[in-house]
Amino acid sequence: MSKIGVFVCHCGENISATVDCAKVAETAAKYEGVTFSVDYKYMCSDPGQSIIKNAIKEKGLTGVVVGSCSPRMHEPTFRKACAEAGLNPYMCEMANLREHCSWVHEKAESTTEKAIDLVRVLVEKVKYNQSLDAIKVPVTKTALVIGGGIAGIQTSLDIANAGHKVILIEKDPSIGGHMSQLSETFPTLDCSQCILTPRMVEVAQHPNITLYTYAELESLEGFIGNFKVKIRRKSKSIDEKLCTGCGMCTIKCPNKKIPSEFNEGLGKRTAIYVPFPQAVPNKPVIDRINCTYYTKGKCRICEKVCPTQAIRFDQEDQIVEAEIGAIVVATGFAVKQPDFFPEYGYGKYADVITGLQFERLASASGPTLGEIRRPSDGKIPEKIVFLSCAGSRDEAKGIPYCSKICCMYIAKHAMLYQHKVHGGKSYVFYMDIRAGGKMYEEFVRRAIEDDGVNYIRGRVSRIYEKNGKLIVKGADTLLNAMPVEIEADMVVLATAGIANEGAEELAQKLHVSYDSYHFFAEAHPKLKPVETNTAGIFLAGACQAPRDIPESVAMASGAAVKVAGLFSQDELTREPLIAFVNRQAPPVYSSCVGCFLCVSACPYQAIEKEEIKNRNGEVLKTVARVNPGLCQGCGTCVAFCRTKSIDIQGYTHEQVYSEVMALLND
Amino acid sequence: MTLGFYPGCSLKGSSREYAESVLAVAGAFDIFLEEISDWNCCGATAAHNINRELSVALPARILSLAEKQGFEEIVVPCAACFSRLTVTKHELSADPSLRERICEINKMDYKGSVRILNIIQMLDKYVTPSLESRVTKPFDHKVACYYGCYLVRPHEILKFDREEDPQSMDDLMLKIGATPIDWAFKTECCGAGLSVSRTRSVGRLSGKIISDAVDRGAEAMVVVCPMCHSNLDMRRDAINTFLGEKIGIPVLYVTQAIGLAVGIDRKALALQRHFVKVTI
Amino acid sequence: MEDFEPKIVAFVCNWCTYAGADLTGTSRIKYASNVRIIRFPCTGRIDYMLLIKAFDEGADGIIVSGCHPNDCHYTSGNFHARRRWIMFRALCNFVGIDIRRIKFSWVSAAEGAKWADIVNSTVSSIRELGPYDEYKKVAGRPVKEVAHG
Amino acid sequence: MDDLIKRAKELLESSRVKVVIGYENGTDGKTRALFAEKPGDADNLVFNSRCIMNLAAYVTKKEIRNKGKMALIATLPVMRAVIQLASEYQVNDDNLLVLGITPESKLIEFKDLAEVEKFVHQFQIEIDSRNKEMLDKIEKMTPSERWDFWIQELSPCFKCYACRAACPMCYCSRCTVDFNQPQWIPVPSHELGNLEWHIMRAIHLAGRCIDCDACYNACPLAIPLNLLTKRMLQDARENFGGYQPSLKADHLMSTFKPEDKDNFIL
Amino acid sequence: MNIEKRYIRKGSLEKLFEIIKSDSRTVVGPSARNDKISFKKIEKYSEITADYIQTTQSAKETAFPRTEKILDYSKNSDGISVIGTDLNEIPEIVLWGVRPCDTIGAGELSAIFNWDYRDEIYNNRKSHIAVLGFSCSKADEYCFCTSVGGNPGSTEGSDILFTRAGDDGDYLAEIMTEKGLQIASLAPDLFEKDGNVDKSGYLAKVPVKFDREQVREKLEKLFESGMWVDQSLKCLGCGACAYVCPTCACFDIQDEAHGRSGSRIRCWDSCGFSIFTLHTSGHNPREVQSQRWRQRIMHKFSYMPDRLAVYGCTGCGRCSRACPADMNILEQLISIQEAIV
Repeated sequence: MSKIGVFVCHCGENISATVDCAKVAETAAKYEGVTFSVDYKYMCSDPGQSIIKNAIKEKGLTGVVVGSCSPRMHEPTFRKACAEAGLNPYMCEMANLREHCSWVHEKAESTTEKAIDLVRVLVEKVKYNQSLDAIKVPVTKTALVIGGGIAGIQTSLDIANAGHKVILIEKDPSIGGHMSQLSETFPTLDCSQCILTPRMVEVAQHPNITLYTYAELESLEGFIGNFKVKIRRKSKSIDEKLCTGCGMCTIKCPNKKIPSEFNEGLGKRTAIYVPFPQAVPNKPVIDRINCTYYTKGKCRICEKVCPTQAIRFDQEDQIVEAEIGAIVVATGFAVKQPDFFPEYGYGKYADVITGLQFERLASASGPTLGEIRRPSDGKIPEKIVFLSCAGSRDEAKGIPYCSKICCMYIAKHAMLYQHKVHGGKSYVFYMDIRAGGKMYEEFVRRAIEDDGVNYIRGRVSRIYEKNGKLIVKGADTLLNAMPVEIEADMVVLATAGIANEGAEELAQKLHVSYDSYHFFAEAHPKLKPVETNTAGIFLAGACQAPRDIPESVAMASGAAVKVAGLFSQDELTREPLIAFVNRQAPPVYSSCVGCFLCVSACPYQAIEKEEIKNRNGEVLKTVARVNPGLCQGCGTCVAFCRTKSIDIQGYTHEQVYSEVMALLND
Repeated sequence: MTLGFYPGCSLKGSSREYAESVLAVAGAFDIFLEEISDWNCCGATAAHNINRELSVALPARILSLAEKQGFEEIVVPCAACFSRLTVTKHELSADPSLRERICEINKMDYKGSVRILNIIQMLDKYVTPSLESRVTKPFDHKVACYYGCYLVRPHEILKFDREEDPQSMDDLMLKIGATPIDWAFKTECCGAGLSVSRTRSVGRLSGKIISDAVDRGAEAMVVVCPMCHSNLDMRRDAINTFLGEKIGIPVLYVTQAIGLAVGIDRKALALQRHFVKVTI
Repeated sequence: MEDFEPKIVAFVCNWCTYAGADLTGTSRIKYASNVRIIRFPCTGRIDYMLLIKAFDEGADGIIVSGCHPNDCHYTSGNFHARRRWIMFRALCNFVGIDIRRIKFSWVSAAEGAKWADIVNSTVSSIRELGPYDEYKKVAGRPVKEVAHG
Repeated sequence: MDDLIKRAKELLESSRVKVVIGYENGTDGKTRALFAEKPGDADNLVFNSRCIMNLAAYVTKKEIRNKGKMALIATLPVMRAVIQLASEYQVNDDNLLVLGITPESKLIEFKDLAEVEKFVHQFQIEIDSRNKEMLDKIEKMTPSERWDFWIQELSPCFKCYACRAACPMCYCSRCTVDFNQPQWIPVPSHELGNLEWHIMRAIHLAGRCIDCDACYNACPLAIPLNLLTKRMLQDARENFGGYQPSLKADHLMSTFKPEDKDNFIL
Repeated sequence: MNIEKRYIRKGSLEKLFEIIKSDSRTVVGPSARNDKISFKKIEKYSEITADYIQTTQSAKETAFPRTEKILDYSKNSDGISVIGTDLNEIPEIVLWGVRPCDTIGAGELSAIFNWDYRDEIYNNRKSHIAVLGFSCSKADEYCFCTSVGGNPGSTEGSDILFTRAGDDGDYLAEIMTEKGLQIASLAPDLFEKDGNVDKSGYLAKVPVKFDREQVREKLEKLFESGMWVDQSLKCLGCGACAYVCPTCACFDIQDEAHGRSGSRIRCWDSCGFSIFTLHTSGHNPREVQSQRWRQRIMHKFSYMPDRLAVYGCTGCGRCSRACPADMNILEQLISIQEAIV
């Protein structure tokens, strides 16, 4: 038999002005199970709280109902008070007599009646409340960062500098990502590598960071604070300990005609290679697909020339296992290739290139050492055309979104071109110029006004080759759609930024959700931009949507703070208001029939299968189990379960049912 | 083997030579094309700009007739007709209520069972397999395959070939010994319906097509659409005026080119009907 | 029907509509006192059987309210809820339960005024419909014997 | 149906399956379930137009599952039920083999449930014209006419739960009506208890009911309770592009589309 | 009293009905609904169906409703007040058109409700019922009354039993009890003299299929038999058989509370349901269907005769007709009789 105390607050005049608080308390006193009922001017004040505490101690209350303001305001206050008096905090409920009653109704009988009803409802609910303890989960204070681009680098450094261990994995032979491919960066035109490479080195040398390049996530298990990951370290075919990075092998490798990924195919590399001079780590890998030894079975020149005998042809992939507390996904993005654009020749014109390729042409470390020369014949283009929104903002192409960075880098490209090719003519076809950002608009204006880049508002319908020129057919919508034809020497497509190939697969490995474009989905578009809806997994940079460098870095630091916050405690405590699947005596074990419809209903992948076995380990029944680490307590599964086998603490079937009953029956 | 045949207005009039060459080639490959009896206008090019129901009801009636007359497949050489019929089939299958309405209007029921073949699909399916073996006089010329718009658009509905850079006609030409040129005007606008109303525009639009083809060394244009043909052929004067030079490149229907290659008599292929003399 | 005061039960989610109703309070916007709010973590938790129960126990009208699409604190609880509502509402309508008495709404934490409107409009429309006697008759008590049904 | 008997015998002899679930002749021209465990038992197998019971209701019964791998003689509705059950992890290729019977009553072998699914997907679930008319008729009634109609139609129900027992989808070991803390559904068969039971049943079958009418055929009082689930089927069609049982676990009611109908929400 | 045999002309039945109604008695009789025949309150004679072998449900509801209130209660500051059922509210009912296998059932039901405790409500209801039985002129393959001590013309349990006499639709009326006389006295001129007709000629032929005594003896040795599993394999575990049975008397007690007041209700239950014997602990002594099926047979053919000296089966065959899985109880009983122990 429950002993419930009811505490009605006047909130000064706020409640008592329209509600007869004394009457509320008197009526409540008559209810079954209510052994103490009182009204007071300020329940949240110290004396008010001591009334509650004393009542708990003296009357041995088993439940408390405070009729005052919104629980969203003072629930923590009163639950704390109860706890201090030795009553489980979750035995305390609040009736919202202020925001939902006294403030919104005139002084009247009916208003007091409503207050009485609200109190009665909570009295009936609290009878079914259960003592709960906060959930404690241990935390492994090591973070896994997936992706070694600028976002991954930044987030790794921030976490490491906060004193926590970080494992950074990068699928390519070197970290650096797209940023390392860029020539200059807008809006300051400072050299990308100059600002990036120090960070790369810092990562390599940081005592708290373990760097695995040429490595990918194999599998993930567990939940926040307690992940278990397997990492596949692809074989580099060299012994990194012995290799000094002297480069002899790369010089001597006979196979020199492989298109360089780093140079976006504009330059060549060898089969054993370091992607670029400032690579970190600066040690080569053998690309087995193209290596003559692996394809034809003979060569081994690198082995012969290696002064430290570091070449290991028989090296195998290695699986590293690690315990991880949190994960930051920073896998970045990719760009559409020209072969995606039939109207621009399906990539058959060598001089129709992507923005990223232009970066390489403009980059001092690039194949042309920074001179703008067209790929086909190495001539310096006298006329160059830039196309923004190549794919982006184009329903028909299945990419309705804006790739965000193009307007800015196109302006930069045009500017760089004008700086490098004096007397050259540059044109930009655009839909809108989206230059939102500090010094961005000014930057674009500079391109137009100081550097004389011709901006044409309109789209390009077709590009074709004629007498060695690329005919760019478009329209100028500002001259009422007058057709424009430009005979260009080179065309740069600002092709859409898209999710990385394999993003979907990775998302599924991580159990994080992704949007229809396969970019990873943040937990809340406004309030949780770096969280995913899987607790303990965070996002940084362009894997979530196209982002420029400053945004990626900001996001990376944001994610790092989330991780550091998580790691700042040894155990994470969570509100125990989560779902659970009932257990019963054998032979039933649980009323759950294991249809697992709840699994697809759960927004958090928090529901897993649990096999109930007998002593001999034979499976008797497979039922649902809610992972307390992952469940966020929405209760979507509870209302959905046909057998009513899932219930949720704080809003159990009996609690909400009794509320409805009490609401309409005195 | 017998297929349904929907000629449409052009093939009965301005481009009789298309019809004749289609039938000639079909005949040469033992395909009997049986005209759908009591057929009507497909609605091109005006109807769909004026009245949606009408633009669907007209082709729907043709398809219903074909069903009723027991055709499983019908051949529609005119690209415009092909487009209208296929689009209609698509819309009817997508929208049951429209389908009911149209059946009421036409007082005919419509199952949507008939397969619609454009000329190239027909050739690919029934001619190509034995084509190479039948070539007696290889059509040894550089040709510019001009597809126009109706054959490939709207792509999401027609699902035929690559909309921006189609290949199917080029492949056919290779098979009869021709050399298709690589050019960028395969699907550029020829001026279409303006053929009658604004010949100067047609001259300009088709002119660019012709000149690019010629610049790239084409000896003949190959087309599948009566409208394209009349613009490139009948409107050659306007074109030449625009280009300011006299260009004599002939414009053949794909079936005429094939016909020549497999040795069908030129008369049967009605080559003499063209405005621009066909000398090759 | 002038003196008829409808009993309205509101099933709302904690994060949007409950907070929205709090805002109505802090903004001191007045509305009809016929409504009684029951708080849930999320619309996804609201069991359709509870709505039925509310009618059993004599409710004349029901409000179910939560976060706007894409605003759900739990990302998709409201989407799941909406799907169930669509079917439940269809079924109710099919068995002749007066679905004009069940109002569904999205009220965000910022829409204090909207909450007041929802309540007032619901109360006045239910007032016009009158007490839900049809249902009360079936839920009728005290129970009599049932034989030869 | 000799080939059916022959096949059943082979399966039992080769002990590829431990029990074949099919039909035998019953009382008064009815047919009923037969559980053939010995090759000899298979001689009593029959198949004809009177075999309307949905045998899938048996594959979730402990007593029968415990015998070992089952072979199920399955008409189209039964196959549909099997696919839905499979998607709910109640049966799988290890414990169930399907001996299909096509609408042309030809015996058809399936390698695995994936094949069964393929077969099932050739057919849409169509509500028969008689019931269609009935639905439309009810649709045309005013709400209170519908209310009276259903209170009347459900009043004979004495809650024997034959509908539940015969339904292949009602395999729950504890039905909500058997849940008494709290007592969601009134136990007695008075108007309210009956109404709530049938509402709950229909909702629980929404997006799962394969429209086999087993519930209706089982009802000793011939209550047209299948109209409720048929209506749910229609609504699924109108709102979510229709229902077709599928091995994929993304069920109609446990998933959603952001673009789901919103027009009824204020 | 000794039996009075009277003769009733075709068409007089309707008059009798009207007279009974005008005597402000409720008439409950067989009537068709959704092509099933069940007992219901009859307002017009035309509602009565004459052409049926057996009703889907038995007549037991008249005395033992599927749902009946036992008491109302309400809590208030000075304790709990209880209001029991007002027995005076129980109406006078004339049960029209009951088959002999059903009228006998009433006796077996009474045995249960008066075994260790006299059920006041049941007995009161029963005492207010006058039973007008109608003999069977037709039977089907489900019927086996003759195997369980009944017969198509049995007068047992009827206050008046009507039997077809003569081919032009006249009836022999055997007035068995005071209640019967009372009914007859409402319309003396309809009940003509000389009922000396041999009714056997007009009765259905129901061959004896088994001997219930033998079944009973067998059952004592069959408790552990495996046959229950085989027999019940088909059983889907619904309660149809129990609910249509004239002698099944199991019930559940439910409190329907609404705040401080509520009602206590008695409603039908069935031993076929898995939760029928489920304990709060989660333990279930009859865990599987075979045990429940065994219970059903044992109860009717072993426990009842042992404890109440009556059998729990009248051979009406309703359970077999209603069973969605076509579990034919007759077949099962025969196989029990033939079982080798």
